[in-house]
This record gives sequence, C-alpha cells and structure tokens, in this order.
Amino acid sequence: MNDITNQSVLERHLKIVGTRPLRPDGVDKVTGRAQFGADIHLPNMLVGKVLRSPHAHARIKSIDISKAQALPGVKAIVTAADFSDLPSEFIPAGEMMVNFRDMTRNIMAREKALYEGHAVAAVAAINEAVANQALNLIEVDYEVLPHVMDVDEAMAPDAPLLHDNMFTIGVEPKPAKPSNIAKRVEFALGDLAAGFAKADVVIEREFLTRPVHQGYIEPHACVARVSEDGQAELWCTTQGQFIVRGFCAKLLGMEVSKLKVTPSEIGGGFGGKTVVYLEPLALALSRKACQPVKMVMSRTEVFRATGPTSGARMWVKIGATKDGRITAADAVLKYQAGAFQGSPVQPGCMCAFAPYDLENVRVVGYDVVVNRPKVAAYRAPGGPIAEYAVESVIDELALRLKLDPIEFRLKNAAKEGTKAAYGPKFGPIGLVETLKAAREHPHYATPLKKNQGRGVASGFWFNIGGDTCATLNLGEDGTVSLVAGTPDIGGSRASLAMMAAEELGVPLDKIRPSIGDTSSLGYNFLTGGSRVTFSSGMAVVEAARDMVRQLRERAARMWEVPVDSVIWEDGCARIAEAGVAEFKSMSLAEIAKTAGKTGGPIVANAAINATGAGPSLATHVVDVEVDPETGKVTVLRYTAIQDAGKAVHPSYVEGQMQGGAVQGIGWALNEEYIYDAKGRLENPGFLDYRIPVCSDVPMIDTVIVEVPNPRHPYGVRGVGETPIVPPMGAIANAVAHATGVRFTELPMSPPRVLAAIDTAAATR
Amino acid sequence: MSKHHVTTTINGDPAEFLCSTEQTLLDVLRDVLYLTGSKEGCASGDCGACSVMLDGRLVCACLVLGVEAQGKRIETIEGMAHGDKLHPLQQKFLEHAALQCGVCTPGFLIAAKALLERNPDPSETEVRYWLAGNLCRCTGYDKIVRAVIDAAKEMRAA
Amino acid sequence: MAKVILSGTLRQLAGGIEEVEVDARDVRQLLRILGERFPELGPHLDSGYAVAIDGEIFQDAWFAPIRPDSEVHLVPAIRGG
Amino acid sequence: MDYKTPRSVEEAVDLLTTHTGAAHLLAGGTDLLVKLRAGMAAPDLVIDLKSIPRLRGIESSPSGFRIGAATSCAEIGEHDGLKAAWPGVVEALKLIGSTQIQGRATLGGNLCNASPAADSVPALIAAGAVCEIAGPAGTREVPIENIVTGPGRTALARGEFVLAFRLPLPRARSGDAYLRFIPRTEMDIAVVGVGVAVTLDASGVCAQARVGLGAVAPTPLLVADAARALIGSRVDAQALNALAKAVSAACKPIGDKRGTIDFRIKVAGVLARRAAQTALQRAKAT
Repeated sequence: MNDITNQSVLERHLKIVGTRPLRPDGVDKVTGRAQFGADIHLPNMLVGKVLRSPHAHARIKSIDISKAQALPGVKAIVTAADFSDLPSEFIPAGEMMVNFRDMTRNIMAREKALYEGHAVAAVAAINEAVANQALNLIEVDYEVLPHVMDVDEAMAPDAPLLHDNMFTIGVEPKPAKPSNIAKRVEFALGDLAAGFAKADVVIEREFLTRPVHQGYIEPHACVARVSEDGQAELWCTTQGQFIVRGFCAKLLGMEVSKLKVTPSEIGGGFGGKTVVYLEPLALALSRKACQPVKMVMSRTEVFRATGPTSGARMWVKIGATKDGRITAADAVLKYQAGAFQGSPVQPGCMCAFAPYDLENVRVVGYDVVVNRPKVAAYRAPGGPIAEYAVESVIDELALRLKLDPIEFRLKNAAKEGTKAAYGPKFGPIGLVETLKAAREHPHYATPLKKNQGRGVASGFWFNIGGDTCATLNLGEDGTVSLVAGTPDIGGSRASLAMMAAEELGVPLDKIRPSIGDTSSLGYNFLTGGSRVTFSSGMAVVEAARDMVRQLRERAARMWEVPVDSVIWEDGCARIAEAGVAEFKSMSLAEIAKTAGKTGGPIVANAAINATGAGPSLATHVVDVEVDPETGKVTVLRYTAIQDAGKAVHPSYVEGQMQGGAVQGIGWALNEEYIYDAKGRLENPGFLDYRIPVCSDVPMIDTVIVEVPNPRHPYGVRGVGETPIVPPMGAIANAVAHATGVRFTELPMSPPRVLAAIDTAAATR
Repeated sequence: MSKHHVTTTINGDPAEFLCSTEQTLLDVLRDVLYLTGSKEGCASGDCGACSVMLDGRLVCACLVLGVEAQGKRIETIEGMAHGDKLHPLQQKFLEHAALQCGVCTPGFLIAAKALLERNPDPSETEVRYWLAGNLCRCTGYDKIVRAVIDAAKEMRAA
Repeated sequence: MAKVILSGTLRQLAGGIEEVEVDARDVRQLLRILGERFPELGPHLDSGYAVAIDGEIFQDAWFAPIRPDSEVHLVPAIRGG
Repeated sequence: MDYKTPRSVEEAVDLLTTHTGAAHLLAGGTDLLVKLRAGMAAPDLVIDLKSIPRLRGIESSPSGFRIGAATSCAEIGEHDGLKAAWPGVVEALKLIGSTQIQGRATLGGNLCNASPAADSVPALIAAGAVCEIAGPAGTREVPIENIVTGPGRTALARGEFVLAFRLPLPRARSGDAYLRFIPRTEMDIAVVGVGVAVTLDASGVCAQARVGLGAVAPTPLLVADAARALIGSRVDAQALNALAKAVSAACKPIGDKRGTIDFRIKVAGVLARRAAQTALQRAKAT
C-alpha cells in the first residue's frame, strides 16, 4: 500500500514535469553505444541454437542426440528431459499467476510438439556453424497428428485435442470430456431481453481477426553464465528482469538469489518480452557446459515461435433507441490462445463495452487452444480485438440512426460514476473530453473527396500498478543516482528523472537515472500495463520525498533548530520562521558535501505496491482513400486524442500515441499470420508480414487531454497501451464510409477489399 | 576452407579482419570487430537496422559478404559523431524525441545522412520513401520524419 | 457490512449468487470469508483476481481497507503488455 | 565455401566451366545472401562478378544503351540519358527494394534470379531489351523475354552468364511506363507488374506497342494480344478496355500469400490500362 496523497501537487506550479527535455539515455542510442540484447559478448562464450518442430502437431516418440553430442565443438545439448516437469496449477511467480506445467512445455516441447517452431532441443557449441551442424544431427522421431488452427474448428466436439487433460473451466455442469476450450468467462449487467425490447434499432454482426505479432525490431537475445557452484548471471532483452528471474529459477529449480538478471537495453517489446523463451535454455546449456552461452533468435524464429496476440471470432449485437441511447449490448468473443491456455479474452470481455454507460450488457468469452504459438501480451492485450468489433457496430448504429458518430458516442459515453460493464464504478475518466476534442478538431470538419471516408473510434484500457521499487542515492557532490527496476522501452528514464528533479527542486541534469539488475533493488513487476511512469513514478516520488525529509533533518541538525522549522524549496533547505535571517539557506550540494559528518550517506528507497491506476481513454479520427479498382486503402490523415492524466514528458506521450496508431494501421490493413494446409507459417519475415513502412503513413496528429488521476502525485495515467485500441475500428469505419461496404474481417488487405467491393457491386 | 584476410577502411581508419565466405559484413562488424551499433533485425534486408555506407552507397550490411569489403570504404554509426560533437541528425533525433526503444535508430541515422548528402532539401514524401527500408515499430515515423526535415534545414543554414 | 458483487465466472462458482454482504475490514479478510462461504471460489480467488473497492482496483493488496458501506467487486486481475 | 573475384569475362567463364561442385554467381547479392542465410543455397564456390569491367556501368551510343549486368540499380537510376529515353524501365528498376537494396541490386540479378515477380523484367520486355550473354562459345544475344523459362530457371547454359542489357534508342513519339501492385507503398514483392511501351505515328495513332507482364504466370510474359489491342488505335477508352481484357486473359497466376488468382487477373488489367495511359502521355510529350 502506498499512501502518497496528491495534495496540492496538481495545482502547484511545475518547473520540470510537463516540459520536453532531452532524454538522459539519448546519446548512447544515437551513437550506437547502447547495448541491446545481442550486443553482449563475454570471453569464452558459446553459441546456443534451438531445434524446432517442423510440424504443427506431433507426438515426440524419441529424440536421439548421440550423433550431435559426438560432433567436435559441441559443448552441451538440452531437451525436455533436462527440465523437471511441473504441476498444472496457477501459482504466483512474482506478481503473476503462472501455470508452470504449460510454461515448461512451451520453452521445450515434452510429450508433443504443439506448433510449428516449438522448441524440441537446444545446442551450445563453439560457433554458429558447429551449432547448426549439431542441430542437423539431432534425430527426432515424430508421429504427426491432425492439427487445428481456427477457434471454431477447435471448439467442435470432434476436433483434434491438444491437451487431453484440459477440461473447460466456467461451465456448469463440469464437463466430463476434455476439450480445446480452456475457459468460458462471462460478464453481465441488467436485463438483456428487456434492453433489446426497448431498442428501435438492433444491429448484429460477426467479426474475424487474425493473429498479429508485436513486431519489435530487436529479436529475443540473451547471454547466460552459470558457474560450477550454481551461481548464475543472465543478460537479456526483457520487459521485466524480475519476472525472468522468477520464471527461470522455477523452471531450472534454482533459488532466485542465485540468479542475477541484468536487463539490456530493449529494442521494443509491446508485451512480447514479458515471457521467457531462450533464457531458460541458455541457462540450462550454460549449467551443463560451465561456459557462457549466447542465444539470439532469427527473425524467422521470432515469428514462428514467439507470441503474437490472438486471432478471434466475435459476435456483437447492440440495440439503441431512435434518440441514440444504447439499451442493450451483447457479445461473444472466441480468442485463440495458441498452444496453451491463456488468451487475453478476459480483459477483452472487460474492455469490449467499457467506453459506454450501459444498463443491460453481457459479454461471453472463450479461451481456445489451437496449434499456433502461445499468444503473448500485445499492447492492451485483448482490448483492440473486442473494441474493433464493438466500435464497428457502434458506427453502423450511428449511421442507421443518422447520428454523428461522435454525438452518438457522447450520448452513451462512460464518465465518472459510470458502472463499468465488468462491475466497478469509474473514477474520473476522460472519454467525453477526448470525444469533444475530436469534434472540435479541424480534422473533423475537413471535406472529403470521392472514394474517401472518415472513421471514428474510441478505446479503453485499464492501466495497472503493482510491485515497484526505486532508490535515490545522493552523491557527495549533490548529484543523485536514480535506480529503477522497470526496463525503459520508450523513454521512461526521462520521465522518472523529471519527477525526481521536480520533487528535489534540482535541475534535471543532476539526476542520473538507470535501470537496476535484480540484485540492486527489491522485486519489481515488469514494464507493461502502461504502469512505469505511474508506478515507478510513484515510487520515485515517494523516495524523493523521503530524501527531502532526510535533507531537512541534516540541515536542522547543522542549524541546531527543530526539523519542523526547516522547509525545502528550490533544492535548498530554508528556515521557515521569520527573524532567523542569519541562516539563509543550504543547498542540496552543501548538505551532500558534509553528509558523512552529519549522519552518513543519504539514501532514499521506496518499495510499494502501486494502486490507483487510472484508465486511459482515447478517440481516434482517420481519413482513408480506397482505390475501387485495386482495393488498396491509403491512410490520408490521422488524429489521435487521448487522456494522459498528466503528460510528464509530452513528446514521449505523443510518441506512444503515434506508435500505437501506426501499429493499429498495420493490424487493420495488412498484418496477418498466413499458414499453409499443414499448419506451417508462410510469412515468417518482414517481407511478407507487412508492418507499416515510413511511406505508408501520414503524420499522426496528437491531442493530449489531461484529466488528472487523483491517485497519482502528478495525476499520471498510463498511456502506452490505449493508443492501439481505436485504430482498427476507426479505419474499418472509414473504409466502410469510403466504399459503402461494411468490413467485418481483419486485415482489410487489398484482395479482401476488392473482392468485397466487387461482390457488393454485383448484388446492388 | 581457410578464412579470407580482408583489409578495408572503416570510419576512416584502416581495418583488417579474417572471415569465412559465409560471414556477412554485419557478422564481421558485430562479432569480429565488436562494432555493435549496426543491428540485426531480420538478416534479409527488410528492416534496415544494419544500414551502413559502402563506398558512399547506402546498403544493408546483412546483404554484403564480409569478403566484399576488401579495399572498400565502410561508414557505420560509430563514425557519425565527431569527437564530442554529435552530427546534426543525431542532435535532432534527440530534440524531436525521434526514438523510443532506439534499436532502429542507428540504421535510420545512417540512411538519413545518406539522403541529406544527396538531397539537402527533401520533401516529406522524399524522406518517407528514402527511409521506407528502415522499419521502426515504436514511433509511427512521425517524429523521425520531422527530425530529418529539421536537421536538413539546419544543415542548409550551416 | 460491505456489499460484495460477484461477476460472471465467480457468480457461477458461487452457485449463481450475485451479491453478498461481508463483514470484512480488509481484502485479506474478505477473501478468507468468501473462500469459507463458497469453497468453489477459493482456488479461483488466488488465481489472479483483483478487488475493486468503491471503484478503485487493488491487485495483490491484502490490507487495502474496506469500509462497512463499501461496494466491492471481484474482477479478474489485469496485467497488460 | 570459396569466394573468387574474376577480373575478366574469360576468367569467369573458365571458373564456371572448370568448377566441379556447385558454383553461384554473386552480383548485388540481395537474393543470394538471403538464400544462403535461409539454407536455400549452399554453393561451394561464390563467383563475384563485380570486378569484371564489362559488367559495370552504362554506355550510351547512337545505337542505344548498354547496361552492365552487375551495375547497381542506384547507379542506373542516376543516368539522365536513360531516364529520358526509357522512363518506364528506370521507374521499374527503381522499384526493386529499398534505398539500401538499390545500392546493391543489379539488372542481371533481378533477371537471373528468375522470379516471375521481378520488377525490371516486364519493363525491359516492353522496351525490347536484348541480353548479351557470355559463355564458353563466346557471346550471344537473346531477347530478354526468352531468358526466364520457369520459377528459378533460365535458358542460360552451363558456363553462361548475362554480361549486359542492350536497349535501343526509342523512336520518335515513343513512351513507356511500368506499374506494379503491392499491398504497401514499398518493400513488397510485386503482386502484379505491367510494362507498356508505345510508339505513335505522326497522326497520333499507335504504330507499335509491347506489353510485358510480371507475377501473373510462371515467367514474365510478352503479351502480343495486348499489344494488338493498342496498335492501330489512338489508345482511347475502347482500346484500353481491349488491352485490359487481353492482359487479364493472358494471366495464368497462382493464388498465394501475396494475392489471390482473381485479384491478380483483375488488377493486371487495371494496371495495364493505367500504364498505357502514362506511356501514351510520354509518347505525346516526345
């Protein structure tokens, strides 16, 4: 529990928070000096490589490593046999509930290979060539089994089963037969039938989305070094050094204190680097070889074997009255989990209708396993899929009711006190503000030409807090080193240092922020859930306030006055009372100089479970042009509007909004996993997995709305995830208006768009 | 097959290395010479994270064999700043917050530098098409394009 | 007594009961009492549920205070990417 | 894997003919290096052709242009004479990959990789380009449309390789254009590619035409019916529709991750019409 109140901070004049200074880690990143996962070299280092299943679903009858073992230069080989099996129960790993039976099978296939690219064995050798030779010498005897890729097929009673021990949770009576449906979840409010009875217009649609990958430019990479006594070090690119430590320690049967994990700079994560793939394998190989082992994924491996987010089939039904009030909303969401349970269908259900104030609502979700890589978190996991479907129906309703889509949303917008479809009442939230800003934005009034259309969509994400530590060490010259435990993906070192400088009243360049390894701080939950500026910021502010208290004490001692009479302003201790003019003030640097003599080094720590995260809502407006002869969709103009609570460093808030919008453009138009009939991925590279390139997109205009989060000392909400929620709906709506054809399938790639236009023309 | 002995020039300095035919220039830069500023994002020429200059031409180091560097001039991100003076593009990338994770940044900077050497006053469209071979997943490109255009302006004034 | 609302899955596990009155001073007590009253719920409450007290969501926060007039919702824990 | 850099054509031919194992030619390397990394090619000898003077650079003479097969697209794209004479060919080869790829990729490689989707080939077919081929029996000349015989296969005999491409000087009142369809604006392989070259007579009637297609059949195509649809017309709406029909009729595409069969057939016609209009404007402008 943290008890930081936001007292008058929100009103008080801020000197640094809200400005746009250069990021403290910037120079290293523009000079190539910054060390990412694959940039680490250790003496006597081996190269580790993974043998992967060529089959989507196959029983592993035997693995013969003898020939590979005999190859000169091969130092270690590991298979599932080198990892102890773990029970199928959700147990806490740090802050997460994890099923380690599934995790140990995902990092290394055990009884069966469950997707193409599933790791089957790993080799450590003196160089890459030898390692690759060794992989070719490993003999795996597979019994190929029928595979299933789509949720509807997987849910069919006669579908091939991935796990014969999986019985659907959340259905009564408890099923007697195993199935591919891991879980059924349901959220409901009010009386649906009564609600739909009140509706003048009801629209019902089915939607299909395909898996999309986070597409971080830096492939997974790590270096492990285990010594003879079992002490281990791991350098890796991750969103959470502490969760990597927790996962690997459990998977390898180590004590967490024996494993020190140092996060490298991270080349993008978007949720995809919140799990482990190579790390436990590198540790196991290094433990066998007693030499450092480096493992780096190829881009192909990243696509075949790491987590995309779910593809889904969805059904949405919404009813409204003539005057534009939604009377009832119903949805069924079926999400692919990949080869192991745990799709983001639950948050998807909770997000689906979250932007709206609804009396009668129900969302049912199914978590379905299929022979694809296990999904990983991807930016607002679950939200974008469900909200794409809902925002499409909302737009169609507005059209049918002849209401402006923004006005229609305003009539139904969730606000402070609204009971969310998933239960609790919202505190202060900024949806209405983003909708009004969109309506007043010049973009919304710009006329459109032939074959052009404008789309609007809103989006919601919860944001989270969680376990967080931060340390401030005061140097003898009055400068401060800030240590945080949440890897910096998007510039958070800047925002954390800014909050520290604001609190201490010193210039920003007096604070040197860095990200600590697992031995330098207490447990930190990962960088995710848009929590870093909120949670680590909260911890930094708490630590800074504690440092100020210590500084006032030291000054009070030197001045021989009671500490209450010493105040802290502009980086100096001052006497509060009048009439004691001879003690003017004492700067941070002066106090630091004599810290040793006044009681020892000055260090401030905060260790909190940050609570009170505030949801962030957004509204996006997009103009597209559709070539009616080729089906190609061009994004002409894009405006993203979002409630940030408080933008600590507005440039990086804008950056999150722009980056999320463009990832959404890719999701909407071209990104998809394409599998052949055998369940083998046909586009495992950036050539045919088409993420947007620079010439595909326009400038992304941004408007930051600030409805402060009362539970954060600076009013901060998370901003990182919400921006990827609205784009697919906004673009689908824009394409519908440009073509007169409603698209219910992603991506809206040219062949699909052209086929739909031609079909519509033929039936018109 | 014994390794090739290659002598070349990297960022103005003479350099020599041994490599096998299979090794790409990127492998050599990163794993032999430890110049890890050039990144491997795809190893197929699709992401541009390994962009370097080869005899004055912008190329992907992952699509050049190490042995092809014989007698050539190579420029990498490590040679972009002069002493403690950042190149205007590097400075503008910082000022415009044109990087988030930063892994694509060296490639973008090398590619943008090549553009401005040929075209000191590029339009937004020219910048976007020239940089189309450099993937960035964080920024949505907006701030990168602005930084390049602003750097061009400053370099023209200089 | 605080008003506790059970949503979707938890409601099914609690035999369809939607709302219960619980005399709990904090989250830990609440979870213990619910676990006793609805044994089916116990394991699920451990696996990733958060508690929303008067609209504010607390994850893994046993000692978050609950007032007698509080409205409490049990909602799935959110992690995010 | 060995690596050799012959200095002369003879030396290269000799290497190719005497070498017993699998040899692979290297020019720009933008296809070869990807194949090496993917394990799709494992030659024991790589022959780098870039040190052979006769494969480098562009010569223009009264008889036309000679483009060395190992000249980078970036270099060709900077040749003003060629840009003025064959804008369609230049716009096609400038579409091959990113700026980075342009710095390496060559016409020889684009042709001999023998992909049906090679961007430069339909434009070169439309322009009536001829390949200079070196081999054990000396050099011979072959129309470019006769080189590719199937995906990954060419008409080159053992020991043969492409030395250069010859383009005539365009006649008066001629224009060419190339259009391709890709899902994005850059960085994709052509889903459909169409090159059109037309020559008008003094009265503005189309006297000659050539139409090249890419990515719609196992090989790039020269489509005589499509040319006939234009010849004798003023390239008006009626002729353009006939052209689109003829082009679509000539398509024998596969459906794959890049496009469906129907999509390719329809869009080929659409692009042909658009490319012909551009070629016509250019012809009128000369």
